[in-house]
Amino acid sequence: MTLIVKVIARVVSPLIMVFGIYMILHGHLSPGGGFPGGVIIASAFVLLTLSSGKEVAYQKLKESTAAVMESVGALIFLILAVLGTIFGGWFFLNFLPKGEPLRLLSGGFIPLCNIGVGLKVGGGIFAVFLTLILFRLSEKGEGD
Amino acid sequence: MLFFLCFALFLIGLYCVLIKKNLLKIVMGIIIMEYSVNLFLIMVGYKAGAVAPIVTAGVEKANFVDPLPQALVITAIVIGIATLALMVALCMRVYDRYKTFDITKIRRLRG
Amino acid sequence: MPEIELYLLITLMIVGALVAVHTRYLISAVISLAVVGMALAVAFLYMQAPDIAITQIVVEVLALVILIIAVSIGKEVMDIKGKWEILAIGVTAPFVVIFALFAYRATSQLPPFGSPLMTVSQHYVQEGLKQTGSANLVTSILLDFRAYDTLGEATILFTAILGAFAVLRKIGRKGK
Amino acid sequence: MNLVPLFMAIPLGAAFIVVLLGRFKEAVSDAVAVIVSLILTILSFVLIIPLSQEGIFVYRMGRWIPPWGINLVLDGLSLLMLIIINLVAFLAILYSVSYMKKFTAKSTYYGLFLLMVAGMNGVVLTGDFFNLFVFLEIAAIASYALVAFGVEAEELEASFKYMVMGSVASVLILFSIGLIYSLTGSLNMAHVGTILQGQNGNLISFSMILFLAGFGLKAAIMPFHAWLPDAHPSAPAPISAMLSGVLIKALGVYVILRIFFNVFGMNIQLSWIFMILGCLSMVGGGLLAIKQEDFKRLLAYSSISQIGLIMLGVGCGNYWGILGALFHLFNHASFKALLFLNSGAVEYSTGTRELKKMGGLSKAMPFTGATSTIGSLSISGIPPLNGFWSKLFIIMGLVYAGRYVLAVITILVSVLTLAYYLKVQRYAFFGKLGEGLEKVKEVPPLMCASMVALAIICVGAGIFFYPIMKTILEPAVRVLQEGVGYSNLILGG
Repeated sequence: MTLIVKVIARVVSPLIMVFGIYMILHGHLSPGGGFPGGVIIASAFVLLTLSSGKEVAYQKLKESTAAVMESVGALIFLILAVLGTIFGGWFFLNFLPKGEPLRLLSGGFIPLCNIGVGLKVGGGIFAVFLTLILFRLSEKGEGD
Repeated sequence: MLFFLCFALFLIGLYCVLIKKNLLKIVMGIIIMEYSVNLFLIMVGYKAGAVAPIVTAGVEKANFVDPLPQALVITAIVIGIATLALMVALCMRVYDRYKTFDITKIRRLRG
Repeated sequence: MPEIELYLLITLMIVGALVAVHTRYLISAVISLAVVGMALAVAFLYMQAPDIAITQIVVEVLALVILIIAVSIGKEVMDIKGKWEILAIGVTAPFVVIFALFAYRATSQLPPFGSPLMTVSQHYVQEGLKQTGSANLVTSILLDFRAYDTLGEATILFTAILGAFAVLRKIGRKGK
Repeated sequence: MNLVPLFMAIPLGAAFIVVLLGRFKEAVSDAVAVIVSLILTILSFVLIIPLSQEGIFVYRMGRWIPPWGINLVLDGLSLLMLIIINLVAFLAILYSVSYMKKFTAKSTYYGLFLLMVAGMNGVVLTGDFFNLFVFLEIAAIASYALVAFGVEAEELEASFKYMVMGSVASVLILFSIGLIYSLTGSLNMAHVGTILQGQNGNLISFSMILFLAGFGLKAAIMPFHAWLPDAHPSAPAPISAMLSGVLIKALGVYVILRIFFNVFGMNIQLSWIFMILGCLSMVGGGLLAIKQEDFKRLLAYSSISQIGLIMLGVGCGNYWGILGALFHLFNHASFKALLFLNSGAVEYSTGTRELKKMGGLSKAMPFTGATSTIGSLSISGIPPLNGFWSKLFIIMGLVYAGRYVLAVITILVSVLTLAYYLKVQRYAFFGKLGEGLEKVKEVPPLMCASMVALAIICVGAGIFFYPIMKTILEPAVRVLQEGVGYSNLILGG
């Protein structure tokens, strides 16, 4: 890629990431939420990877980091589900106080769930992307 | 009639899956089918003259479209991209082994 | 009345899909597919579904990137013309036509466009904010009323990633 | 009864743990997988007694009352499926501990395996259409990846074929769910059942056709069977056992039973469709199986034939037919898993799947030989073994329903089954030792143990069929015979 693309990608990707985080945190108030926010964060990394080349990106952010991000997200989600069982006796019970509507801190555990889902989706999609882009063809095929 | 157009999109995808000989074209056919189903679900939930199902300050009891299909479609979209990723991984791996995307040349299994 | 726009958008999608199916270059097929996806996102926006529109756009971009990776890995840029394509069309066409006729009769019995039943959703619309505290009702359904679905969906993503890892391993069996 | 969500939570959590920890040491992932599947098996047996007292149990996820939230339903039919799934999964995992040493990335394998089990448990427990779709996709995606686990050329191709068919089936199912939603405005199965009672029309029959096509593809009933003979033989042997023994039943047959009996309600046309499709797959699968030379392909075609038998039994709709079909569901899981594990053991020791290249293996591999004889006799319906009873019940059901021709066809297909399993026995296990097989040894003890356990289940279920019938099968039959009354039980309770 040319220098212009590289520089612009490097400038823009933090902004994209901030937008993704905003979307995750405000998921219960405005359009958005964990899924699109997570995918937006992943796409910021994808932009970096595509602009600065496979090798550079691979040195900066390994698949294992993305995989850890994903596992943490999944664990947040599962732990919230299990905490519902512990505090209220039902799986996935929204056990936190609901708060005042239309504020950032409202909706019980929904913002926390959004964070979990966001991490999970972001990490997961970026991990898939990395495995696909790092795949190299072998020299000769085994077919005919 | 709108519903039927949506179904026509579905049939185009099905046709692509059944006819085409290229692995990637088959994948695209499946993607088209998924699009049509997502469109159908949202159409089912649309209510004429209603607004998006987000409560804003001041407007307490507004006329909302059906929020349930929207929640389903978000899930369906993410399932779609997960399937796509695995399918593309399989395609690349098949290409790695056979050096072709042509299913008429990839015929090791009989029957 | 958003119906005229919707007709136009769906027509655009059908045209895009037909181009994607029939074009000879794989890369142009991918681009036409992206046209379909973007038109779909706009259609979602017209039908008052901003959450879905955002998700569709970002997922569409990623799907495009993934498909382009797949196309660029191969040296074949052209679609394959099968010898038996006409025969295959001959076999499938009647089946598809019968299916379409049946679908037409069935879809004419659906509730008319723009007036959903909302048997269950009425409850979400009226009580959703009070019971979950989330102003975005889609989020309240996704993460509270039907949070179990979301767990399953996150698991699907995990499964697909694990599957992609497994499929893309260099060596499958030891000692080969 | 707060144990119900554990059937999904435990394998899901274990899958995450296995994948994270398995990188460091393989033995950890072995241990976690075996222990988790053992716990699940014990749990599913523990639930028999409380369920027989309560009859049905509804668990409300997140304390939302049924039509608004998702509910899990545990009744006789779900419990029967849970027992089948977790028992076979436990034995297959036990077998994999030794068998999968030939493959790389064992922890990924266990992760996918546990996810597949979680998906199937979710499908049989859920009471909600969309949730069913989500868990069905988990199980299906895990199985696509597992079929291609060896990453050899034909495995990848089979997996791709399977995946295309499976995705088309999933899209058809989702479309049908959309139609149902637009018609009723609800996704809860029981609620939909009450709304749809007494209604009919093009739209309902269209969504029925879509469901039948979608789940028929998953179950590999005859016109939709094309993927199965490629996908099932290509997978590693324990996965073939899971796919043929459990997956096509949990994702295909079970869901067809649940939706058509408990939500739409059976009628005479539907039962004819079931019987015709069943008869077609039974005869077609049998005829295609007899000319196969590959051990695992033969077993795969035989699976199509046996699924057809189950559909035939369900289609005749009376007590004996349904009882026989459900018993055959259980029996087929046991002996088909056993036979696939046997084929895996033979492949493990000799390195071939061609029947013509084997011979005399019962001397070299006594456990494999003996258990495969039991499995073959059982699937062909030889008296004291379990296959005999279920086939007898199905034939009784057909005779009571007055379908004499179908009963005769079933008996003929039984003879055909005996013929091709005798072929397997003669080529592979009896006669002279094949060339180049002098150094063949018995497989490692854990593999033997799981094969012997399955053989014991085959014999035991044959001898003690009466207690099994009373404790496990009759509640399941009652669920199906209640038909659409299922809705009232859930929404009332």
